[in-house]
Amino acid sequence: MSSLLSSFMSFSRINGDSRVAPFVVVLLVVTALASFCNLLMPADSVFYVSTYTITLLGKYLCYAMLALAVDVIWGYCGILSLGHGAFFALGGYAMGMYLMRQIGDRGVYGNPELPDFMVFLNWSELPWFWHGMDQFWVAMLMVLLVPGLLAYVFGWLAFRSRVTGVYLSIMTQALTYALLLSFFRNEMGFGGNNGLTDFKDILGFDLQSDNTRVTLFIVTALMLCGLLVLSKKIMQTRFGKVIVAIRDGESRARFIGYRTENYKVWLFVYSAMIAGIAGALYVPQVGIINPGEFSPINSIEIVIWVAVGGRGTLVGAIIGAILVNYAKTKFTAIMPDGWLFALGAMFVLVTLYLPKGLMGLVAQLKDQQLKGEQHKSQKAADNSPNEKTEEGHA
Amino acid sequence: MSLLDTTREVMRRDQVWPFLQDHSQEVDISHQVLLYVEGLNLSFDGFKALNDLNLYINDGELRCLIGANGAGKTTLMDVITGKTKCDSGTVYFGQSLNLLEKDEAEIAQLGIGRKFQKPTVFEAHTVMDNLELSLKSNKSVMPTLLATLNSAEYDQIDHVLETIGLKGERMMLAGSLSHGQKQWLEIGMLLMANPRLLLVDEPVAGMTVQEGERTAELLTSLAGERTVVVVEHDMEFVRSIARTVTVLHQGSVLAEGTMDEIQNNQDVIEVYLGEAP
Amino acid sequence: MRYINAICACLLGLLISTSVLAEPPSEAQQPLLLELTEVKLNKALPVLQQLETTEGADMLALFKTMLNGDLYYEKESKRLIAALKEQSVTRYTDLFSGEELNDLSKNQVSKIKVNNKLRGYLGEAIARMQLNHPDSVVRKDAVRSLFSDLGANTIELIRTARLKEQSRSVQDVMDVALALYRTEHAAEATDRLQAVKVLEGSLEPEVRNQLTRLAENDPSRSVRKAAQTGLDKIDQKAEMYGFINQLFFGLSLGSVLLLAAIGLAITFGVMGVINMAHGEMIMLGAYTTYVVQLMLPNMIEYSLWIAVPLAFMVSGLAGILIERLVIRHLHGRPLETLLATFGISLILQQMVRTVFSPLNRQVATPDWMSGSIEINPLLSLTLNRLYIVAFALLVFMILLIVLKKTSLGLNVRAVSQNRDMAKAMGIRTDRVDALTFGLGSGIAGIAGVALSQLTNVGPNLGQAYIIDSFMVVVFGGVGNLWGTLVAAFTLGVANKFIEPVTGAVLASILVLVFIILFIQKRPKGLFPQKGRAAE
Amino acid sequence: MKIKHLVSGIALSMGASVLSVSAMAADTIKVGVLHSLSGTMAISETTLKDTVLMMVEEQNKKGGLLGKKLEAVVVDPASNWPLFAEKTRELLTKDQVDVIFGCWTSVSRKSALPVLEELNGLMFYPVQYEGEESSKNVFYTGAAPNQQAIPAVDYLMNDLGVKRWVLAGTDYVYPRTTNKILEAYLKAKGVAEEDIMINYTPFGHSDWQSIVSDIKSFGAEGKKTAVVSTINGDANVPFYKELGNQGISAEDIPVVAFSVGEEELSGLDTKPLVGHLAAWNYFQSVESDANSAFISQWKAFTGNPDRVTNDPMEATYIGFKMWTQAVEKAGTTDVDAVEQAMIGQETENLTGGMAYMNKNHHLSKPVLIGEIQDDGQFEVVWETEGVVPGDAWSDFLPGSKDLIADWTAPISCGNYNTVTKTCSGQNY
Repeated sequence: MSSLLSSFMSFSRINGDSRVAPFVVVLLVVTALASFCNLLMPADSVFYVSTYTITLLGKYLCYAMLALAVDVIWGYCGILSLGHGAFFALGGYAMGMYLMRQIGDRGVYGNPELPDFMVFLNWSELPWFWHGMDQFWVAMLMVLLVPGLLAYVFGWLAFRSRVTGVYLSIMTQALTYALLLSFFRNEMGFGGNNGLTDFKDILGFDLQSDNTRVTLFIVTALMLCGLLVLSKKIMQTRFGKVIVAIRDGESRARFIGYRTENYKVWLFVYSAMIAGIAGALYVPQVGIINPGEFSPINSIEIVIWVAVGGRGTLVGAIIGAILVNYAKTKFTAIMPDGWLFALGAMFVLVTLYLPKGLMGLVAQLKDQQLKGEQHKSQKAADNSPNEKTEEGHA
Repeated sequence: MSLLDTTREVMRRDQVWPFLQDHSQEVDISHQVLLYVEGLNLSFDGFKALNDLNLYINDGELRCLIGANGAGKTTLMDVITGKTKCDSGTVYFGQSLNLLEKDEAEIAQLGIGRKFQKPTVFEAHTVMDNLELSLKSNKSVMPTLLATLNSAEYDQIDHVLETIGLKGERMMLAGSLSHGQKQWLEIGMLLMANPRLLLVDEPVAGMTVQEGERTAELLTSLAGERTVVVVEHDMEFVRSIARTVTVLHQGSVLAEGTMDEIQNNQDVIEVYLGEAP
Repeated sequence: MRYINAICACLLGLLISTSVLAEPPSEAQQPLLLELTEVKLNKALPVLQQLETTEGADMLALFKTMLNGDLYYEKESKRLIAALKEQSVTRYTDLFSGEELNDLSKNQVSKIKVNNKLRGYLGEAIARMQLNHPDSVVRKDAVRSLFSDLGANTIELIRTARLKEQSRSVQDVMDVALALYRTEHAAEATDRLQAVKVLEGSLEPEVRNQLTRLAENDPSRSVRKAAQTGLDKIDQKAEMYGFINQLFFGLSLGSVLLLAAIGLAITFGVMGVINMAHGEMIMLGAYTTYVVQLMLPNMIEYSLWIAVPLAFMVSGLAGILIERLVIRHLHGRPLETLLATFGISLILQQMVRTVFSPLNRQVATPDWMSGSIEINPLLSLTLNRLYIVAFALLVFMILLIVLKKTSLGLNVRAVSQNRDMAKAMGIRTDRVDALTFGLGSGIAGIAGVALSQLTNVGPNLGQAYIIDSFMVVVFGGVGNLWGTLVAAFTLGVANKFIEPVTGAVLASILVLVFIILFIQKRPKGLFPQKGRAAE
Repeated sequence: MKIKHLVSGIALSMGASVLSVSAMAADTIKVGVLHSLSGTMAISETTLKDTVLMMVEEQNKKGGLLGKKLEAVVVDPASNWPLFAEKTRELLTKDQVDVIFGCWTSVSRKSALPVLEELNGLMFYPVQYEGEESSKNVFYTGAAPNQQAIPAVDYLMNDLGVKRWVLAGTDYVYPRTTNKILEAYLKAKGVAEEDIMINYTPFGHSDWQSIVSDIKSFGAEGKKTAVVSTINGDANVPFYKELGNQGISAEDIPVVAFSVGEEELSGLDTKPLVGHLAAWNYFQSVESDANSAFISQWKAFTGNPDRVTNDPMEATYIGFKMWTQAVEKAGTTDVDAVEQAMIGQETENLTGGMAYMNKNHHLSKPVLIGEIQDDGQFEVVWETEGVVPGDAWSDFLPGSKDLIADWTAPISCGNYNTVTKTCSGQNY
């Protein structure tokens, strides 16, 4: 682990990034501590961390990963996707199918082949798309491929025909809505409204045991760090610069010879895959995946996590996701009906007063101290608008 | 045709298979003419923006386009650079390359650079990055992902920074440059791609007199090795750089010639200079 | 029997006047009437049958009252009472003397229960009694409602009635009834053949069923053939009317979409604001209707007309408020208006939940809007749908006129085409924005009034329509009202023609996918705005 | 509880060094309430939350249980299915509740189930559902299909002489299963394939024109037709409205619904519904002392004279009563002891007669068919003689006809295959 840390540190030194490295360190330390306290502390010790907390943290990290996915596409490329819940859910379903097959003949009907919901809707044999899902690697492949492919097809269609801005957002929303409806259908063979649940074990490890849960939690944390660093690195390549260029002046980017649609498509695919991974890690930890995850509302909520944390700053997205969900957990416990008010207010206030989110706020506070020159420049950087209308010429 | 014949046909060695022919997009300027624009028509519901417009730009010349607002100057540039599709007509780059069937990116990679009326630079990027992005390089996704600046490219960037006089600001965010500086940066971005043909739209708009003069120098110095087409309202500026001037009016060419000829051209005086102070 | 509702409806008026029996019940009837008050629900049928047959007073009023569930009896005196419910108060009158019994209170009387069996029987009994009703329409319906079971005695009644029947149309249905009976019971093949000939051309479902039966298993070949030809004719007609029906369904669905989307077409299309709270504007309108009915319980019939302007104002003001407080500050950042307005929609939903409980609210349908007009037995158009189609088109027209003819419209179009120029020409763009947004929201409110007649009035009402609305606007082409119109009806009709094939779920999915693909093909929708302004 | 929230707050913000104050020795008996208080299901579930609170209050008035006071612990799963699992874990580990009353939808139950079995909790599930389940840790006090659907069909068949059947439902597991069972049942009764029409619609379907007109023409073919509706929640209002408008009255084509109760009716204009049917184990209109007492208690508790009662409330009531009895019998709140003590418990139905807890964790209850009246109440038109034992595994589904549930020794298995004599798929 320490070697891992140092490598991150060194990496961060190389490209002089201030935020990512410390964040990664904190995250990993917390993870290590939490797992340690859960496994090695006696249940009655003051330092004991309940498995409940572990799964909760695990869930947050999955959401954080999802937020990361949205930030990559929205914060850096200005593509506001209101359908990322779909990719998340698809990844989740792929994992869910694997876990379902793992149950084998331990289902209530003791049918070695078919999951329970198929038995009592008396299906005779496994639908084709369920075959092979009992192989872990196949499932993992699907976790990446299915969201990736969907993203590619959708993106290829949309970006090539230059569907942009609002239209794109609405289309992504329509996409996830259509998926929602179709996954509700029982004929689809994904358990309809009930979705997939009652999982037993993963790779032979019992999902109920603390060890497995902690391991999942750690894996999630590492995966998150990995993806965070990777995304950061990508954004520092020339590719990343082109992406930002597209955000700020797409037609300009075209006029200096970049096939912007290709760039967008691949970024979209990358982001969709991250979402898929997040979903796949989410399912075994919460123990159920069902069409609810496709609902457009969820997808919009993701966006607000990012907005709160500060778009275009990967770390911000993660922090936003964790904070908002933490708030949600607390809030719904204290005053259930209050939550929607709070969430709604958050939407409005953040968009009105924190266009750059918490990270932006921090940055601005930093500026206060700095001198005029940098101050001005920072300002300019701040108001580089994401939906800047393409330079018209009328 | 039987399968055998087909195979024979394919195997004939006196001709190369299509996929073997090299598609290098070399601009063929054997007739000294770089850009052919013929019979161009374009109308936005009713309003004829371009009306049977014909225009020939020789290789290496510096051409000024003038004309009242709505004369079709910018629209013409849009069509050439592939931003707008025209209703009818042909646009050829050199002898062989039909621009109408290409999109912005391709056209740009052919070596046609464009500068907009409003200076458009990537405000969130540093001056340096702006130039790096405009480098003439393989601009498809994968290579870009792996691309790094080699020393030669560094030198080129430095050189361009020199010419546009932004050496000091190389690490500044483009967004924080002054209007004039942005204009310059944009020109710099064009230069980075060392294009065959530059389409420059109102370069001196919002520049101080000195800046304007420097721009004029730059453009004239560019002409020769590159071909430059300038759209400008500022007659002073036009006079200072112009060799040949083309007057557009209501979407078609009204007159063409040296500045003096133009100034003595009756119709021009009516429709254009007539209005000018 | 399917027409009983209709009968009740048209009789409700008569009932009040004729709720007094002609003469007091005879000796034979008295004990039966008494028994009626004591007998258990499932034993009541024979009593009623006897009542119908025994000599004495005409029991029409009694049956009608009972059918409407207004028949009560006073607990001690056991005398029968007709209750007349007017929205809030219930008036009791003695069924026989007709005297007002205002001193009676709820707990002194108890209801004489009816269940479906009894309702069914009562309906027929009433129909039988109505064969000689002065109004020919009633007579006709009476006969038709008897089709479903033609017993010997019923046929007798009809036959006698037929003799003195004057009205042509009534005669026809009576003939059909008699013919139906003959095809069933006539011994002679020729006789049945005649009957079949009579039946031809009638579209009554009973006729169709009878013909099918004949065509399959009538002893006589000729009869079978005749029946078959008759059937074919009917089926042809049925096919055509089926198509018309589906078209109508499509149009009415389209009109709903139009209503839901048209407000958006303004806020989104003209102002370029993504108003995610649009659905909640609709919801506000619906709740306004609810409140209106709550305030004026005695004016349900007019409540909608009162609600329409009110809803327009409520939602309109809400819209203006939102514009002033939030959207104004997000100018030229459409995606952020999307987020902010989504937040607003959450707040509005929760507000409604806290103000009027999360439960759905009950919005009554005025009588003039319920039921359906029957063009023929195969084709009947439901009234509420008809009204809503008309209403949607009306709203659309008014909106067009507002945008085309009024100065506001002029300003709106000016601002939407070139904001800066408009500003330069001294148009107060901010004011125009507010008004435009108000207008759009107001229209949404009106839509809410209409929707309250079709679906739940609850906190989720808005959510159900927001995505569809966006689809319609985008599909139709932003900033183009006609586009919205065409899009709405296209989607509506398409949906309704796919549905029978694929089922409702798949239908909506297919439509969505279609739109997604279509937008890839034509990013600017069916009728894009051309020209430089659009770019 | 507060403290722990705050604590885990610190945990999250400054890392996971949680001072998890393990719940102190219980001087109260904790009753978990797991019903959505926000989101789409709040409409139905808040009522049940209040019911439990009311029962707890009453029990405490009586001096609590085993000499201890009852303490209700309410959490909000917010109609979000994964949250049900999370909150169940919270209740069982953090709050260490002794019993949970909760869940409405099947999916929420399925989501909570693994956690219950992992941590050996005890839950009472008060809503009618599709059956095909029996867990050691759950008691099902709502109706199984054979306690609602099948009697309803019998009634229509025998009393109304229905010959053609429309099975209309929302497309999710409860209607699917119920309709599968009914289809099998009807065919067993000799109903022909072409006399059964099955139709599924999405959640909250609002445009019923074509479907209703299909039903209309389906019903116009001479034979008496009825609709068996498993349409869920919001979709009902437009459905009935459309029926009314297309002139289909209850006399022509009666609709018997399994998800429309007093609560739902209170939200819509009952004019077009009068005469249509619903099958439940309880109606508010049933006259019995227990019921009238319950109703008045409820109205007092909610402080709203217009509040109605419904079947899931009775199920909660029965479940709670039985639990208290079982705890007293067992003399402890230990789950295993109580689970065994539950079996064979008897308690009074609100509709008169006794409810009996069977070995398969399902109740024996009477089944009532009611006709909707114009005042939003039901008029009982038919009821089973005696009680019907809830059937965990339907005999009409090929998958489950050999399965039984029996939680007493020697079998003590939720899905025991009587043919292979095996017990498959247990989580422990």
